[in-house]
Amino acid sequence: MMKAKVLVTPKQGILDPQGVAVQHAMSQLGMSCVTEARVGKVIELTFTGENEQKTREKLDQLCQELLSNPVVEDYHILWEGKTA
Amino acid sequence: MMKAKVLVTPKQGILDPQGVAVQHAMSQLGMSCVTEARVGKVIELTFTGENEQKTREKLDQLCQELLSNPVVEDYHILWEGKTA
Amino acid sequence: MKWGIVRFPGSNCDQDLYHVIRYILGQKATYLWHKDTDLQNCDIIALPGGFSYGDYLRCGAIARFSPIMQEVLAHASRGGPIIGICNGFQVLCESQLLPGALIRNRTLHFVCQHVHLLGEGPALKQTKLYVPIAHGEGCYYNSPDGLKKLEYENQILLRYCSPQGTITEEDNPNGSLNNIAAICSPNRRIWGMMPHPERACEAALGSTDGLTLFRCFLQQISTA
Amino acid sequence: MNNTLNTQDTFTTAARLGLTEHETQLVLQILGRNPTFTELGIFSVMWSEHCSYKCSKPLLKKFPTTGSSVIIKAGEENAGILDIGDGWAICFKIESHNHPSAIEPFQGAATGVGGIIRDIFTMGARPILLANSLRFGEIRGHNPQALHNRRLLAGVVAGIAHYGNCIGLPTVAGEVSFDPAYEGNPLVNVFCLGILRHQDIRLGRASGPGNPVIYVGAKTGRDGVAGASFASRDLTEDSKKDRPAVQVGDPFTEKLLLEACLELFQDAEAVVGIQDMGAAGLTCSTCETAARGNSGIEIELDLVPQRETDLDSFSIMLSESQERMLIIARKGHEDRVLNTFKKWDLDAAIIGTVTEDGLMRVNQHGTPVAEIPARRLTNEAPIYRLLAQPPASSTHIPPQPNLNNLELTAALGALLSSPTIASKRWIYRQFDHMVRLGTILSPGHDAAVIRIPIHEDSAESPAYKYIALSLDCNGHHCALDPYTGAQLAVYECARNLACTGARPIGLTDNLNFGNPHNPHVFWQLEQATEGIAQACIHLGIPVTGGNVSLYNQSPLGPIDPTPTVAIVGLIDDPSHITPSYFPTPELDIWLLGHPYGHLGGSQFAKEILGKKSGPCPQLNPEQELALHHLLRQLIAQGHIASAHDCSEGGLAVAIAECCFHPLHPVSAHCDLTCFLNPPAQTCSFAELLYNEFPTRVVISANQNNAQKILESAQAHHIPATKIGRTTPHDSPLTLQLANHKLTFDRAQLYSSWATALESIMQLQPTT
Ligand SMILES: Nc1ncnc2c1ncn2[C@@H]1O[C@H](COP(=O)(O)OP(=O)(O)O)[C@@H](O)[C@H]1O
Ligand SMILES: [Mg+2]
Repeated sequence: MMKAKVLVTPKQGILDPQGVAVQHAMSQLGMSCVTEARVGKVIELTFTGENEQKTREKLDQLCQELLSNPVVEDYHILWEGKTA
Repeated sequence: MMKAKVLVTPKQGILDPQGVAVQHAMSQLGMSCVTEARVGKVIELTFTGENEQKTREKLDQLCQELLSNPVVEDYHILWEGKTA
Repeated sequence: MKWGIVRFPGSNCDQDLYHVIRYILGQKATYLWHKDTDLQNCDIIALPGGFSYGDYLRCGAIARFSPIMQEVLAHASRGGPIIGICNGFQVLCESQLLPGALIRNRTLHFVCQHVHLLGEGPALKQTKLYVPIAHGEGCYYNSPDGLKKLEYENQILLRYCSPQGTITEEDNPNGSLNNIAAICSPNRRIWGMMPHPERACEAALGSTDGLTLFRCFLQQISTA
Repeated sequence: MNNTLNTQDTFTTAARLGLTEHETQLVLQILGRNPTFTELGIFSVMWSEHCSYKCSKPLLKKFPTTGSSVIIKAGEENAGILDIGDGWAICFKIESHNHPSAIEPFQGAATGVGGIIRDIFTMGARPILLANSLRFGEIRGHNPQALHNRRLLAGVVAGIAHYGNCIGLPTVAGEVSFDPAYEGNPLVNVFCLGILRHQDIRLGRASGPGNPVIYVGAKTGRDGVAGASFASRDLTEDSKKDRPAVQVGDPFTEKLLLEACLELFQDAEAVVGIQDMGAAGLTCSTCETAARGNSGIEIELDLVPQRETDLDSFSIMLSESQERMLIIARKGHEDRVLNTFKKWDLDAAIIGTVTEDGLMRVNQHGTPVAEIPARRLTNEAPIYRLLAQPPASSTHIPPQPNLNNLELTAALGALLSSPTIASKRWIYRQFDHMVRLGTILSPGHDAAVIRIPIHEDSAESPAYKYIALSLDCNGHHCALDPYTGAQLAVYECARNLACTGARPIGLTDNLNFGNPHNPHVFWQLEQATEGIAQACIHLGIPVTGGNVSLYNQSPLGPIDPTPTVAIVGLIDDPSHITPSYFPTPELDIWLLGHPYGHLGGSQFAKEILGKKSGPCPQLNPEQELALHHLLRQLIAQGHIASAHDCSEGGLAVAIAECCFHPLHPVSAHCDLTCFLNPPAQTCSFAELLYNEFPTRVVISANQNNAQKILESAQAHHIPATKIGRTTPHDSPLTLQLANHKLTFDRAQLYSSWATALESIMQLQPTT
């Protein structure tokens, strides 16, 4: 079994109204030290299967085609290696 | 300047239709090895300010009160330490 | 009775509610601005539908912290009556004035349509209603214990049902646990619901069952 | 001027920005010197087709724009305004966001909605409803194109829902169809309507030298820099890379902006002029307000609220960041303006002043970066008269006389479950179509009917106006014959209104076409505009505004010509509002109009025979108009219970649809035998059931009204034929043709029609 987290976040320069709202709310609640907030998605995945290299490649491809929208989002994969 | 990522994910046992949809789509697109997908939020924060300890405590509090809803979500903070 | 309709930035059913209270129920209504800290002697506080603060982050999550909500909390602790509709229900749950949470619809789509509802509890009994819903995050969730408590304390007000009044999974438009569409507080004075009774108070709009709901609410808070 | 380009750079840069050599010469002539880079950018967006209508303007001149109810004419301001009586007026317009939606369907569609809403409230009107017209390629099947088209549809619908629902405007009507012609270039046209009192009209004018120019709303970023010129080019494989940054819509900010502006307008003094920043952003709003106000305008870019540091003057002037407005305030009332926006937590900044010299003067860090005569920039855009050439004529479809009962029966089921005809509930269920408590006939009827409150807050009881709205266009017909196709669109739209009891009062159009430099495309545009113009003149309604979207083509070629029209109508008495569905069993079913026609341009030809060929259905405008009058008369006299026009799928589909009330359905028995042996007409069964000729309506009525219906129809010279009876919902739906009887399980037909779109969309592997 393998696990990975895909972080999908709005590209730099792209307006992120959610982020603005979060930053605003945090500063109202006493954290005016937050200078920027950006809100994205995290997708936690669990895989079975052997061929680690292939899984990695395929996930990278699906990140571009399905999990993120390359026009407005960047993605970043955090591999968690094999577990039990 | 300090940075942190807050990962907010649906609690175990909570219906996560988005996760189901993602898993389904991934398997349709050739990744049937994905046995589970869960979709949550990531909030990327940038802070100014000195008192690291206080910032950490306050963020933890806001994670419970604002950034996540404890009835349905768990959260996890990834600190990225000081930069430049 | 004087109603106070809270206006959060992004509320958009505030005028609809005002219209119904004023012209259909024939009662007094005033708007309460989210930045205010005065409930203007209103007897009933109403949290309308809409997208408070854009519903960014989570529905109702940011609205909960607006200044007027501190007063609403105080009103609640004095036993004052509150009704939250749609986004208002979400705000009540986020504020912990009502238990549980409202999460993304099981279909992942916003859904706007009329639904059949079956009432229960002392106020609504077995009343059958036909009222619209319009939400993207109306799937009611509570922990197993929380659900048990709701059932035990008779806090469930409405469930989604078939036209014949049976509670089936098919007639559950959003995936709510046990088809729950509306609940109330243990003292029965705080009501929260995903359906929009204000959209069903005139025959011209397709149903007048919303009026029944408002009347049951008024009845309940005058007795309890 | 400092930092002007040298002559060589001027021409190469201008070419890169899409200006022709001739246009660049014109720029040099207007300025009397070489331009700066920013100035060239300004000219390039203002002279793009999207802003200047340089290829389409001569054609739009044909449209009738006047009428007794016209308060503001098409083209004068951001949107036209029509009187609806009692001191109230409406303001409506349609706008395309095709290219942005092709690149990013969700945000493209969402920002389209945001843009059209601003066009309406900038006029001083409160927006009260939305509608849309959509086109996609084929969505059925497992191939990658179908998958892509499903994603486009899902994204566009979600984007419209996101924006419209959040801002709290009901999306009450629309139309969608699917055809391979839109492969790679979907159409997303969005419509908004607002109401206002006559005295509350606001104009986009900068007048009164010394008056402050105030920027309000969201901050400026690099979003969609030069989007207007992007909209004026063909979509290519590279288009994705074209965009510096996709515009992201923030409906929450727009809601605040809307409420803040309307609150500010209550002060009659404070605002001299206002204009939204839409296409070409700050550039368009400054030079247009100055030009209309016969003034100049001077702004300092350092004062513009910015989301990013390091924005250059070119980007700031050409940014298409959303949710921004430009206000010309009256001197001395600045605080009123600033405070109102502060109350709503919005940015507001004084960025300049109105001047006397007619120049649009832009400074950054205190030095000038652009200095252009505003009127010449807006009024002297080159106008082109392009070459028009009709294409070779197309093939004709034969009458299909040999189909047997089984084939004819199967065809109805197949047509009802084809995406273009199937119920659009999967779509409109995602739109809040009930907010604002006005929706009386919701999506699903021939036209939407909305009540508009016109009472004061202090009134004892509410008072309303009743308006109806429909949008229509059959691209298939327009491809066969753009002149007739465009006319058919206008008359179908008006007929849909007549079915609900409304009389049309004004039209807005969205001309979606391919690249006009292709002579066939330009010919289509010429023909279609002529068709709309003639139909409007005949119906006696003005065109109050619209939008031109050219360059709709992909590497596969141009789209079918799609001149979408939206007509708004009024219903004087709410008791006249008439539904499309048969309301109860035991009613007579009538056909008004005659049923004959050929199968050219029909969905039957396309779906069942797999042929997209002609000829285009024919139209008799006089008869069409007479039918509308007849319908309104019958409705006003209370003689009919429902009315539904025959459009895509023809008579058989129309009868079936009348039996599809979602809550209280009924069934029907119809006998069409009488149409089979007329002296003059010969029509095959298939033609009779499925041709798509206009000018007919299926109505239901109490049998006691038969005589009156016949008499009225005779007076209008419209054939009226009793064709059947409505029956209980669980009886079969039958269509009798002499000794041939086609029998359908009503519930089954309904379910294939009702769930088709949903099941197709379930083939959708995405979040
Ligand atoms: N995109 C859409 N948004 C909202 N309503 C829609 C949309 N598409 C279709 N509808 C509604 O579905 C119904 C049927 O549409 P359509 O088949 O185009 O009608 P018609 O042929 O009578 O013009 C209409 O009431 C229309 O308003
Ligand atoms: Mg119709």
